[in-house]
Amino acid sequence: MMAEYNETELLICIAARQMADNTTAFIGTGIPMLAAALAKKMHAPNLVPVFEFGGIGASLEKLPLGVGDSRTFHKAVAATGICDMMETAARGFIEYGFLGGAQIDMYGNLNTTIIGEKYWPPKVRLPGSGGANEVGSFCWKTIVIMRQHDKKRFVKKLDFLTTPGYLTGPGAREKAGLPPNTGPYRVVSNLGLMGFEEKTKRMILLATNPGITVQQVLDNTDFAMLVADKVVENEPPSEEELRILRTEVDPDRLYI
Amino acid sequence: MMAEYNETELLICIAARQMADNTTAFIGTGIPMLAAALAKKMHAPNLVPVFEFGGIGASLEKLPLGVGDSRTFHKAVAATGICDMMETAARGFIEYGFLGGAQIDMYGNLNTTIIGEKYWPPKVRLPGSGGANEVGSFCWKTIVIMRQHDKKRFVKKLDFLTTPGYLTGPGAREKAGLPPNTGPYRVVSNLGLMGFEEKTKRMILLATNPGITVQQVLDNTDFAMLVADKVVENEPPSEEELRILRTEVDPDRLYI
Amino acid sequence: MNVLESGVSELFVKPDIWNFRDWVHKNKHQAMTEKLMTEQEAVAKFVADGDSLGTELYGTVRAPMSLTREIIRQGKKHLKVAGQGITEIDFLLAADLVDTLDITYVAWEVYGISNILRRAVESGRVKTADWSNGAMAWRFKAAAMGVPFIPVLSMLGTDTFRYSAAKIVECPFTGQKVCLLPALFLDVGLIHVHRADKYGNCQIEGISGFAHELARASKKLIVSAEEIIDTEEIRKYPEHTIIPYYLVDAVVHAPFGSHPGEMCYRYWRDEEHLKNFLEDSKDPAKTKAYLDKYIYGVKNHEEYIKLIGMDRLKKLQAMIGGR
Amino acid sequence: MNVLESGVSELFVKPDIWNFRDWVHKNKHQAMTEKLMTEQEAVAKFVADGDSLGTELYGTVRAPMSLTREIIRQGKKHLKVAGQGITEIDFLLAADLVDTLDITYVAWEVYGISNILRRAVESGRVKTADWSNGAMAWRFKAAAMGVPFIPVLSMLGTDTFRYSAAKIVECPFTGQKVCLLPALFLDVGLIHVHRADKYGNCQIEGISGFAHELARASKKLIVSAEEIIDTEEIRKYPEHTIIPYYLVDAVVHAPFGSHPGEMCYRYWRDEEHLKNFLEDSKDPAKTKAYLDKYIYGVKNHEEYIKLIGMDRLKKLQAMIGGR
Repeated sequence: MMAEYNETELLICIAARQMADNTTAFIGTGIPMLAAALAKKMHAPNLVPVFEFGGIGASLEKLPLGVGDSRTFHKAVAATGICDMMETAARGFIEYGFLGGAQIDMYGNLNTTIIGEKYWPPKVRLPGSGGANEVGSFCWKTIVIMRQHDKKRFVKKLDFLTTPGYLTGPGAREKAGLPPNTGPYRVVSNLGLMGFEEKTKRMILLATNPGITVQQVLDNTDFAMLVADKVVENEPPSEEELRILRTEVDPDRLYI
Repeated sequence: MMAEYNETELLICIAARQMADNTTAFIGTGIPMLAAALAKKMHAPNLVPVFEFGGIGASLEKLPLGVGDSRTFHKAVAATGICDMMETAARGFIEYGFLGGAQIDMYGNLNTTIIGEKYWPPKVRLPGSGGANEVGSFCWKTIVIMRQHDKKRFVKKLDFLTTPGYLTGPGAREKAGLPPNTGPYRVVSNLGLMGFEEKTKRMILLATNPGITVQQVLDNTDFAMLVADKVVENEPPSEEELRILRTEVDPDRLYI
Repeated sequence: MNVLESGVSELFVKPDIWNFRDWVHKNKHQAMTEKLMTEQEAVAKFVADGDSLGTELYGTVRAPMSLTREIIRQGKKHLKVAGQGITEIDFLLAADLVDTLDITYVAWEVYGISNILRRAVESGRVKTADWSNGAMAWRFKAAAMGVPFIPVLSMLGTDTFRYSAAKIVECPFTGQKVCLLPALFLDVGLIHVHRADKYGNCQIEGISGFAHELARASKKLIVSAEEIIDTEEIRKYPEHTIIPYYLVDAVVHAPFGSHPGEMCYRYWRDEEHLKNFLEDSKDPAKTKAYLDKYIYGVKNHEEYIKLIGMDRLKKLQAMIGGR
Repeated sequence: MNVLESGVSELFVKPDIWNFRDWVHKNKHQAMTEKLMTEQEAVAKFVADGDSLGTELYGTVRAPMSLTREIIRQGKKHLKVAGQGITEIDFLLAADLVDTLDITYVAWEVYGISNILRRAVESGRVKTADWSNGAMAWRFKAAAMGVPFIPVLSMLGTDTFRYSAAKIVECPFTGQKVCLLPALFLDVGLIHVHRADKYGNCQIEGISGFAHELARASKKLIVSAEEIIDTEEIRKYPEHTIIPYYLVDAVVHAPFGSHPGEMCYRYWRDEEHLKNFLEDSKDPAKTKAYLDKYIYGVKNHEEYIKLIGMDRLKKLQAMIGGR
């Protein structure tokens, strides 16, 4: 019998599965925290979470509420500061970076700054880059979480390019001065799992979520999404994943 | 009756007297350490010694043997690192800087790098700048200790300009990009006490040491030393100064 | 220096290191002097209308909230704020004291965007320039180094760069593109710490955020501390002093000074209070009512603490994790 | 970038951040792995002929002397040394293992200049480029930031600049002259600390010199520690970790690892030993005899400690000041 689960739980499980063991990961608020905690208890016990205000290698026994709160460095191996963390990523020590955005385009560029055509005063003012710009610039592989996959969010043109994906395509990051061999790696949405095609650096559908068709993903994407030769279906959360998520990772149901 | 004293003791006392109370001073090895310790016990109890490897406000109860040894931060108010110290000076927080040199010119520029005409391989290789270049660049007032006042050391032209004094004269520091209103303040030698003339920024004899004549100073200086309208004679070490120096500052006679 | 590209936003604070040095030399005490005072005294003495202002760490985490509330109480206006935060920036914006915002991130993390920020910026009342989080910290780092700019390899290729006031140049050593960030020298910095002595020597537990950098980037630095300790304690572990006395102009004893935010190893954040404020912040009238009650309606931090209630605060203490 | 003036010395190590990043990604462990090994293993595995090498702190103070002696024992040669120090640089120069020296200061402080340095450089055996002490630390800081250069306002107007490999440019924000220092990425860094766990998480007491910067500027980092502690200790005070495990390739347990230098709060420097060496160093034959006795003549640090004698070391322990 299949366990019941909600969309957030599915996103967390799929995000968690993207992280290999024995790696470092730059963790943002919310789903990335839960995904990292879940991954540590499943297949990646040696995953090292890194938080932008200085926490390195926290136990994540209790779920943080923010990227600077005391749980981000509880039983950590180091508690430093924001410059040290950003510079650690700049020197190539951080494998994964987790990001979210209000808008994403086919090259994985992200907008979290404004909605509308004018920078100032803007139609809608969003939070701003925060650490996202550094995460997207420096981590080897960025994983983007998009909770709502629709045409307003998977757009042809961003209102504002806050955080670099592959910019305008192959070679563009390097031309802009960003580190070679870095960039978006996966996009996890409520409809499916996307990657980036090697040659064109364009977003490509790799897997659909349970019950979602390829056509549904394409219909909800404003740009021309590439589709892998063989699109698989993501496994739903296993009972083990759900048990750990609900009883160990977020027993107070702060997020799920 | 006048107390007997040696030349080192005299230099220490005269150097100590140059430091005002309630100030910060960047302290180098040797005489500056003794001078700072003596000043703290005489007229400047609130003098704050700063050492280049991170010690701030040490008690100086025991005499350090080096600018990084544990006595430079014993009972200090902070123990940081070299970057923090140099940057503290760069931001204008340090009043006095103490320097020494193998050669000094009339603008107070110093050489501690090589002797001879060729940089490499040099005739004589000296230690190098160490922290002197930053001290001479950033502190508001630098005080130079020259143990041996002669024509080989007070020279017309340095073999190598390691640390900036007034460079080529008025306005030259500013033109080079160094902070305004900084530069050499005093030169303490075994023959006398020199300052720098306001307009020309040239070295000027202010006081002779006990038993030394103005002519002796001029005869032992290779460049044309200016002479103050009224050259005074430095007071010899007082009995109080000598007592503190010998029994409290350096009871093991490491330096004196 | 050959500039390849320049951000188009206004540079709200010029990176003038010579001015900073002269100011420091004329105004700061080089010797250890006693600086204990109340929030009222500190803000009255060291915050002026039109000042550039920065707060550390971050809204809900070790934030100088008692100082922020006092600034609002005294109505210090036309502030140029370095905007990295949540509660403290929301408060200042809600009180309409802010002219410009060097913004990197103002939002409630998992609880979403700031309604107060939206109203302030979308109405055109507050001017913005955008930066990354790293960029803001590095701008303070440049100031802390006493240099006019600092090179970084982020911001490149993005609108975050385009709407900043940074510049891109070619590295003279490698030829690569480098983003230069102007140093951000602040008129006033506010930092809340675990322990300070009366001279301003400070210790912080846990992560240090950007306290090291902001303390050194500020002309005037007001420190609030959970606990005032003896200088002998400071001298015993000098390596734990993150802020030496000479950086500091005022030391304010402010237990629970970060409330409603948390203070690691001391008290957990006041989730209910924060959520209520977040709810209130959706509506301008309710936002005003919140300020009236918790800021204008109390005379000082002591009264604020009474209003919140020690029972509640003790519960928050009990909720915080140990080591 | 419009360069106004360039230092004329050779840049011995190119500031290649992309190369550094790739090297780190291919060779360093991101997870916590055990790294405890002996000096022999660490040096054999992580130091190669021709490497650029830096040591911290400073000859007589918390210096990685047991590691330096092992490098000499294994005869690692053609080293490009970042020269800030005393004993450790003198040893490496005396053993003729150094090709180039980015020198800021090599001397015996109050005891005067280094005879070994004089012989090595005046003979033309060792090439030099000169820098200030701040400049060397900042070059490591630039590397630690992951950028190719860093701006500073010292070095200006001097021959120290002229015989460096730095450059002067005009600040694009203020128009002032600024000295740009190339980042110094090291192949190998050596640091001696008070405490480390088996993964390489390190704590240092007292001043930290340039440990933070050098640790982060090194591709390969060998740490020696007076004491190996449990990781639980590290996790209890994470703010005391100055070097996190991921920077570290080898952890060597080296009690008295800084001898004949001091280790604050542990043991005082061996003044007699240092003075004897300084006397020996005046004469090449005697210098060789010193190396023969104290380095080549012992198999490892354990034997060195035996040669020095525990009685003597205990006396040095008794001489060090407390807190």
